[in-house]
Amino acid sequence: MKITVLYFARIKEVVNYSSEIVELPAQVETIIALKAWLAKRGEVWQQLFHGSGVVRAAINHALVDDMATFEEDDEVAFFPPVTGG
Amino acid sequence: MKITVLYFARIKEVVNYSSEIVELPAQVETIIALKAWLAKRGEVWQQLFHGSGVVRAAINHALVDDMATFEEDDEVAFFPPVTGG
Amino acid sequence: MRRVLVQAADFSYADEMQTIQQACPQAGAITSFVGLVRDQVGEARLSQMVIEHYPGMTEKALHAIVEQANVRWPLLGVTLIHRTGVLPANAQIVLVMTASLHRQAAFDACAFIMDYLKTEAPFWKKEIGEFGEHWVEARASDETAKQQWNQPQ
Amino acid sequence: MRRVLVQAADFSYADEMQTIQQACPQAGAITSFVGLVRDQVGEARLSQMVIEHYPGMTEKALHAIVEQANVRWPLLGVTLIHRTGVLPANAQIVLVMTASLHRQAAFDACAFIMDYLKTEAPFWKKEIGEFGEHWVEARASDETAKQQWNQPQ
Repeated sequence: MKITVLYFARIKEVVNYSSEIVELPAQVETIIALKAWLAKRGEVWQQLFHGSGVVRAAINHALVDDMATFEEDDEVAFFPPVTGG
Repeated sequence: MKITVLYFARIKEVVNYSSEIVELPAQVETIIALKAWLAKRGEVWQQLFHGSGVVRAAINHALVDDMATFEEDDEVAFFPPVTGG
Repeated sequence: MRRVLVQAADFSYADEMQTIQQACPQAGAITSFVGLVRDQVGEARLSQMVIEHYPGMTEKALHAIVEQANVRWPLLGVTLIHRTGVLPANAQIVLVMTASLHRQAAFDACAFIMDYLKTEAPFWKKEIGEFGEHWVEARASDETAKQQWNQPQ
Repeated sequence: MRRVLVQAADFSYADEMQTIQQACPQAGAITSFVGLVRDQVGEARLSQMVIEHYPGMTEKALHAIVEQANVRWPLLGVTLIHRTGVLPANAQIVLVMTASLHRQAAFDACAFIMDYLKTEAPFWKKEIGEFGEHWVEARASDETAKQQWNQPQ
């Protein structure tokens, strides 16, 4: 399935992407599976998703946890804990 | 002893005084004794100090309770519970 | 910075905000409270509010409340202005501004100052309107609100 | 009245106060919070703060927080403005104003909105100054502050 992935703040700087469209294998349909799939891209991605830092996720603008599922054409975002206000 | 007595808000309207200088007998040196002494002035004063309404007191600008004592030339004030803000 | 005023004149929210911001360049948080004359009492229209106070004691009480807030919280600045006299409906009555590094101290100190002002500062309000005129009754909930600051946190 | 804005431009405290007062003539209490860029980080001088956000999600998150506050408290009006982009030291970042009949609801709703904004709205701050530049770390105390709203009162 095809989804859009967005990256924000420190994570955007680390991976050097602000957004990309990815074509996923059939079994990758949860946030945790997507993290594992992206982590295989290399050391930087591995560190990001399996290191000690917290990575928050949203699907279509709603905060979700690791077990949340997405669908074709959804917008998934990864970002650090928020620090506004 | 001689003291100044002030009245505020509803109490000022009830007794029709805003301030007065009173000469007190020797044993009248606490708020509760002063209330009893003033209550003897008549029905309105009796109602005010021995009725159901709460009368707060201050000596020289500090909130005090019934047992507080004052001295010559002190300023004693009587008023309803405050309602500012 | 401590700014405590009792005055008949209206205050400018914008001016007071600028004053406290300039006096406290390290502030990360400013909490404010404005108390207003409501335009209705129940269903009846209010035309005026008269605020009486006890000159001399009022200033002392307000300074003492601000002092207590400064002891309890790490405040960079406090502004406290209370108006007196005859005010029309929708007029501003009271302004509290508290500046601190972080928001928790600013919020708590601002609420604390209002709770103490409501129960310890010698102001009395009279409402005048379609219903005639009457002195505002003290609310038991104000005393309760103050008491909560004395409980173990 | 609900006014929720995400914008690069500064906001006028005075204009916002006038807007909410005029929209809520029955209000007896307006609580406000202003978050500011501090001019120091520890001992080092800060020159700029960059605020990044997630357009689209940000607006939804802020509206959802204001909606929750309206469900919890009898609010007459809420204003919530958050700036984004590059801000200098001492600049205003965020404004919350809550109007209600009485002060308790206005105070609680204002603090609630800030606690939820700090943990649920997709903003990220980067500090730039004598120390170089770094992303601000989320504070555990902000999560704790939010959790307290879920405890039985």
